[in-house]
Amino acid sequence: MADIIATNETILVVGGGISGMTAALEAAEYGKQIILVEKNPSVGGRVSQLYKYFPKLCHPTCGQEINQRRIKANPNIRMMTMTEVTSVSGEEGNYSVTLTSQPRYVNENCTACGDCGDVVEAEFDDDYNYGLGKRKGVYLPHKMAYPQRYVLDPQIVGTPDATKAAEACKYGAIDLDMQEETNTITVGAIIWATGWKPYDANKIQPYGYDRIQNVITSVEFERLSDPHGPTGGKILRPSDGKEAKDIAFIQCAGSRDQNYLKHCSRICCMASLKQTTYVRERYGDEGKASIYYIDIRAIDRIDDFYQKVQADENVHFIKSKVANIVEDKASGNPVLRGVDTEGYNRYENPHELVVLAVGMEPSVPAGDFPVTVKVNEHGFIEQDESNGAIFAAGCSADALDVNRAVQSATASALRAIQVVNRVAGTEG
Amino acid sequence: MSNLNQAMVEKYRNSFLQEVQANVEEGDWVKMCMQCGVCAGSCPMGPYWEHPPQEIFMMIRAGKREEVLSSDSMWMCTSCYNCIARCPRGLPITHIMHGLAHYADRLGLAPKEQPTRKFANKFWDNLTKKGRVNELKLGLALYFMNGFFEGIKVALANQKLGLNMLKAKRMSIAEMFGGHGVKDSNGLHAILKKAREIELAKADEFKG
Amino acid sequence: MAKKEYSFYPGCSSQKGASGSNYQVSVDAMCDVLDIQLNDIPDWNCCSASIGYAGGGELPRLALSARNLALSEEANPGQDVVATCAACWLATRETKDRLLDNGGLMKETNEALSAAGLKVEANQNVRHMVEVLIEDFGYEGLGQHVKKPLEGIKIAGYVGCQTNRPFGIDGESFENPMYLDKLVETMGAEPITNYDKKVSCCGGALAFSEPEKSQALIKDIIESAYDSGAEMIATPCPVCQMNVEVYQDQINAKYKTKFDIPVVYYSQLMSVAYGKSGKEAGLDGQVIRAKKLEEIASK
Amino acid sequence: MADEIKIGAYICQGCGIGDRVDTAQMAQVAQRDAKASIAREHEFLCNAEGVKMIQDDIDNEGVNRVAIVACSRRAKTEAFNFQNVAITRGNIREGVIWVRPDTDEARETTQDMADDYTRMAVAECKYIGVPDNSEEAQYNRTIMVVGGGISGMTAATEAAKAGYPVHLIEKTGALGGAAAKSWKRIPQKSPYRDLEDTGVAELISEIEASDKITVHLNSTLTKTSGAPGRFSADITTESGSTTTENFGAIIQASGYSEYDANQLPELGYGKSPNVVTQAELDAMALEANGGPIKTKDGKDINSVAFVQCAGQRSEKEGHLSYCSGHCCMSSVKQAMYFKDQNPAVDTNVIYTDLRMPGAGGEDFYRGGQEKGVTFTKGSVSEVVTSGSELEVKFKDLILNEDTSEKVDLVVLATGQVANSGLNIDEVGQDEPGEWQSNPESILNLSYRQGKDMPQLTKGFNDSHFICFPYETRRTGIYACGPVRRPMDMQQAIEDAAGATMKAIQAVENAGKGRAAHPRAGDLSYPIFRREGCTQCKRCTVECPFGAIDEDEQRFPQFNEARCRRCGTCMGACPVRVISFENYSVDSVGQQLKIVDIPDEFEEKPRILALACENDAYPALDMAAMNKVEYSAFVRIIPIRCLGSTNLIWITDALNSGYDGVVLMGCQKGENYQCHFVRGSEIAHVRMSKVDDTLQSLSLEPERVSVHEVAITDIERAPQIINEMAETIENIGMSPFKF
Repeated sequence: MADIIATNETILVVGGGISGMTAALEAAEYGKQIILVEKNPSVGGRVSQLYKYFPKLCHPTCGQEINQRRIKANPNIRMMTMTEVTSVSGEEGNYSVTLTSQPRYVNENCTACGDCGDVVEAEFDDDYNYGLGKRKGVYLPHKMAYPQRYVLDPQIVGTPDATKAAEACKYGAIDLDMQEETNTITVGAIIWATGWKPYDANKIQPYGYDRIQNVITSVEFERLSDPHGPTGGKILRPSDGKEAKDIAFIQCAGSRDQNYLKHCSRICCMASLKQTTYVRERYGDEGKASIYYIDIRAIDRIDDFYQKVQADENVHFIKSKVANIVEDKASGNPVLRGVDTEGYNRYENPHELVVLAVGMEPSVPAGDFPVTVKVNEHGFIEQDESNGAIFAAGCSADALDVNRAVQSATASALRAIQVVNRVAGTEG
Repeated sequence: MSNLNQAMVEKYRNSFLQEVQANVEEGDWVKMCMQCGVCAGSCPMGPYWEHPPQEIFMMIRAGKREEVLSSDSMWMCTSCYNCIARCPRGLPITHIMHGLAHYADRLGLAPKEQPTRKFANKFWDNLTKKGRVNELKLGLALYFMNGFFEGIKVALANQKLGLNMLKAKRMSIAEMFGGHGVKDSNGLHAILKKAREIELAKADEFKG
Repeated sequence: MAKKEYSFYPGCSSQKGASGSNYQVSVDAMCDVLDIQLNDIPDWNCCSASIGYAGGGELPRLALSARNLALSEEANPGQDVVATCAACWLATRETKDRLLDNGGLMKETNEALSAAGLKVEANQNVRHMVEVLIEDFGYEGLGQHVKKPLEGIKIAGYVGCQTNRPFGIDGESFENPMYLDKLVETMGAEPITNYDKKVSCCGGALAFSEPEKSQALIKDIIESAYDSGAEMIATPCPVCQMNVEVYQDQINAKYKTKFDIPVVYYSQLMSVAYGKSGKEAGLDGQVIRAKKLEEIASK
Repeated sequence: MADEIKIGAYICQGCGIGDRVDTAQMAQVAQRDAKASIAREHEFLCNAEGVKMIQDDIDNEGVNRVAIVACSRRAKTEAFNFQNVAITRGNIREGVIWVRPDTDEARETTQDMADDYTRMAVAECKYIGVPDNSEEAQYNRTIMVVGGGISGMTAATEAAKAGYPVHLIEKTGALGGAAAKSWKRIPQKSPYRDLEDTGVAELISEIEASDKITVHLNSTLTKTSGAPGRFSADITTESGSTTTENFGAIIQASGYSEYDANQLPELGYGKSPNVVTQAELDAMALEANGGPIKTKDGKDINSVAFVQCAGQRSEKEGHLSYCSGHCCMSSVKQAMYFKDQNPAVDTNVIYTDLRMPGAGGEDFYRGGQEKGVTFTKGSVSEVVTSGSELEVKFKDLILNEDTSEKVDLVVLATGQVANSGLNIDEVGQDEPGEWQSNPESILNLSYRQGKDMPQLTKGFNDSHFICFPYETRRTGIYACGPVRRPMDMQQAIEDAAGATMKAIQAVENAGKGRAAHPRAGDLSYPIFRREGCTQCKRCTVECPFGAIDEDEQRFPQFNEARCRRCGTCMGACPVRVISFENYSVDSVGQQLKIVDIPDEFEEKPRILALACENDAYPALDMAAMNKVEYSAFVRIIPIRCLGSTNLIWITDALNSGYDGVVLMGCQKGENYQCHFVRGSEIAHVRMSKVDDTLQSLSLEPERVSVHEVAITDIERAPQIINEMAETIENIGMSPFKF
């Protein structure tokens, strides 16, 4: 790896999801030197796993393409994938940060021709598809993956597969001797944009995610609905591979609940409303969706999306936190039990598939944060003097939708620039 | 209307919520409900509730005092704790239901013929007499709680059950005469008397 | 392993000639094998279970359990309080917790107790016997004493409510606790793991006041056990045991079913597996005989 | 272009290209047909050695145009990154071998494809140069902030903190806006339970203390002209005195106006002084200054009902169809005004959906409940105002009954109405020479397309893009706060910081003549041959960013710093006098002309595909990665935006014997996906006129088709090409072969 040039006028961006990419790009296009680190083999984060965005129902890939091109065109950004921050010390305007990079076993010679992938046999759960599909032991995470460079799964290192892959590559791109690398750099400010993870649905015991096959999560549903996902966009239920046309969406699955996540994750209502349109898109009048909710939070001007979905007679709204789900052994249908609190109507509703709108759990290293940073009880980084020049962007700051996350990232870029401008003495 | 009830009505005029907060076990939690209904859906006796817990909480806020206190819904609670386990706001619903039932009973508003109300009271009387439950007497008392003839019917219906239990030595005629009990029953009664006094005094001094 | 001592709260149903007396018999047999010494809380009183609420207000009910705790602290200091009855355990543990997190209640309770010259600190752990078995011995430890594995018996572990909620056994979930299944397996029998009425309510005390409603619940519990292939039900709670066992005739009469499934305590399974006689295991206390257990016991 | 053009063509044999096509022939074609000075093959062009080979030619052979004939222009950009030379890419991997079967019968047509793409890459090279930034570029660090509310004040202080001078223009006599009229604000820090001071005082003193911020009170903008880096604004005070200041960028934080509650008589507004809006209650709270809040006639308040969504989220005439986002939180805040002062006051919030999102929201909701604020899910039908007592009639949605409650005060949660000035779709710009300031306008832009920012929806100056909330259709002018989107104070503060980021970025880029997103960094700009212009005004009208004005003689003025380099003006120009250094009518036209058109007896039709580089072209790349096959007869040229398509390309193609033309752009219309907003839309309109051309050539209309293609149309994009191939099979070859 070429030397990393960084000074206390450099800005470190931790996390290459839409927030991190945005923060890095805005600051770089302003003219600052940026180091962008991402722990996965490619940038893009959660949004690259979404089929569509609400409320426009446009494709995240579209914005990804633009952002990738902005990065390609910008010499100010040094991007490091498979890299994590392992320590931070120092203070505002002068931090010393240790970066640890995992071996990719594929060097810059890779042309992404795919010859290596063709020859290896070992397959693993495809985490890009939340384990709903398989991928090879040497792989490109997905079609839009950037950098467009293959990754060799450490699990095949030392197996014949690895040697086969190396032999298949005409360009000497596979380097099985790659080692973990650590670099210590100096930066003036840090933008923390490590995003979020879906709340572990196994913990929501009454909904039986761990026991009932046809109970899945909202993030899994995105992959199922995506024409480029593991099922080619067919909404097939796990138990029997049948098409699911009557689908229930359960809101606040892990959110607004002191037993799980205390906070409201903000995006889930809109996400489920959006997902009802997937059902209708695929099945037309045969597609039926039911949303079980406490409050529908379609906030500000996007409320009209809620109004549109409400007008759809195939989408039903039940004001109820579902009590529990049992499986109808014969049909494999999950049966939802609870009470519609609008006028007290008890229900026991079978559906072909249940989608849990799982909550947003911040990926901020709670408790063991590298330096003193104010992390609130929900695990989000709060703006605070004591944070020095460490600024949260996107879902490290709060449960945000993409639009607000990008906004937050843009703001954090400014705050970082204010610091390094002060360091550079260019604040005029 | 019982004097206590009269007093309470005057004291809390229009705020039933405050009355509940002051006088009902764990009543202070009622305001924290967010009407998700998970309790209503989780109750094994659900179908028999005229007003499920979450609705009762709403009725309390809406000031429906008579309807709530004279309802037999709370008496449906089997103390299975499903509601407590699932409530996203951590309301001790089981206890609130018990508390409401107890309060309604104390005010004399609970439905007279509610079987669980009767049984629960018998149970309490039975256990407090000697400090331990006398299952036989409790059982018989239970059969006859709806009057003599009704009682004979129930008793006959349960005759086989009784015999089974006797056979299995899990019911003893000895219980009829004396039976189990704590030695220091005076102490026990003193404790209960004192506890009751403190509780009433507390309810009294609460300024709504 | 050294003898383990606990401050024991037997509870009303365990008394001689009471509905759970056979439970107590089997517990004694089990403890004998495991070298557990149960020191009764002297002059313990009823916990008023959960049904005592109508007559007793909050404080009087807390005072009842507080009295037991006070007596235990006096007589068996430093020992964990152990109950075999779910209701006793729950009422006592709840009292302890509420006293500890509410200074006001603690004060008032002690004020009441002082009427009998007692004082409570609520400083002892309050545990269910099952917790003791799992946490202090562990499945492996419990397995070591098995002399007669309960081979070939399909058993549905009916956990019920109050040993499960709101506290439950550490590390187990409310919706699908596995400990009874693991115990059954440890004793060499075959657990019915997909038994989906595992934690459903049997109606508890309402079995007396609302028989129809409760028996409807009990019916489902037994039916689901049959459907999933069980030939016996095991439970950790005397109320569950009694409700599920003794009403089968009445349910059969009402629903035209042919239920005749024995309902036993985990402690009875263990006693038999540990080589105790049917009598020592309290099998003679069954209203519906647990023949398969008797056979093994008499081998 | 000082020195003469020297083109080097470099043909890669890697990734199977060498095995599938005859690269020697391609090299020959590059030199013989396309006149490349140098043509070299390499078995692995993107590795260090291959790159060095090219760099050596640049350094030693004077090569100043490089045609890389290898993989897609989207691949290996890090490797093929040469300074100060024009680079084009011939796409043989994704564009040819990955979409063609490896069979004998396919070999010839595959080779044809490769040869053509080689010719095209070299031809393009000939017509593009390395852009140099415009002389027009100016650097002015000063930021103008319009609006002195919380958003504007934040923007001003944030810009100052970054080192930029600021002029803050406020219409009224004092800073603070709506925030200054509030008693407290919704908590912004955990535990999100207790109310916080508005922070207005701190901001004002920070502004007063700053030597970088100049405040203009009682002032409005009477004229704003120029472009990023060289904006000029007339700032006029109430008294009429005007000063002119120059700016690099503008932040519009003109805020919101309260919805007019007089339109809600059914809710008792105007009928009783004790029915107030949230804003009015905050005024009452300010007056009470921490003491008990009294009714306007000085009576105690023992009970308050908060009516949510008053005149909002409703299609009723005169109501706001949207949700204003902050009102649920604000009502809880205001209920706390009472509860914190006297817990005995009953405060009930009547809502349909309680919207208190995020980490803070749910905590604040719980906090309200802990303080005794009650919540009723219900819809209010009427507020009866008989005598002093108010009766709120509503349907309790939980208890499912029509009911009512009597209260001393009713607070209506009415919505935010954006202060976005004129709607330029309705109010056109004055004709040049007749321009006049309009008091209704916020910015009074002298722009040809109108005086204010275009509105997205419901009067808000928001961006239409999810990924790009600060995308603006007026380069260098950024909206923030409630004028962009309904929001509360915390969001407004965050939003202001974001807008400030964009503003200082615009300043820096304008100074260097660099384009803003999405072609960030592009130094090219529209070059205009004045003598050829017919003053048809199409460019001024069609520019999606209102960049082009007209001078006194009605010639277009391009205002390069406002330009986004989409080329829509270039596509619009009937006389083709507009071009970019690195993109022109020729740079595309010469590519399609150099394609070898076999005579009709060879049975090898030719299809021209113009594909938007933002979505359609990547979609075709991904199709190639999936090895989706499509017709060997197509020749695909990536274009900046469908909007840049000049009709001449179509005419030339048809004239030179192409059998069909396929155009692929982004989704148009209300839910547009076009990154240049209206480029695709405009192109579709333009192409509707192509039928005349076809008729004049007496060609079938099916020979030209226009499509909206999303980047995810990985199967569909190739299908569109194949469909055109079938169409040609059905209707036959073009008669225009030579």
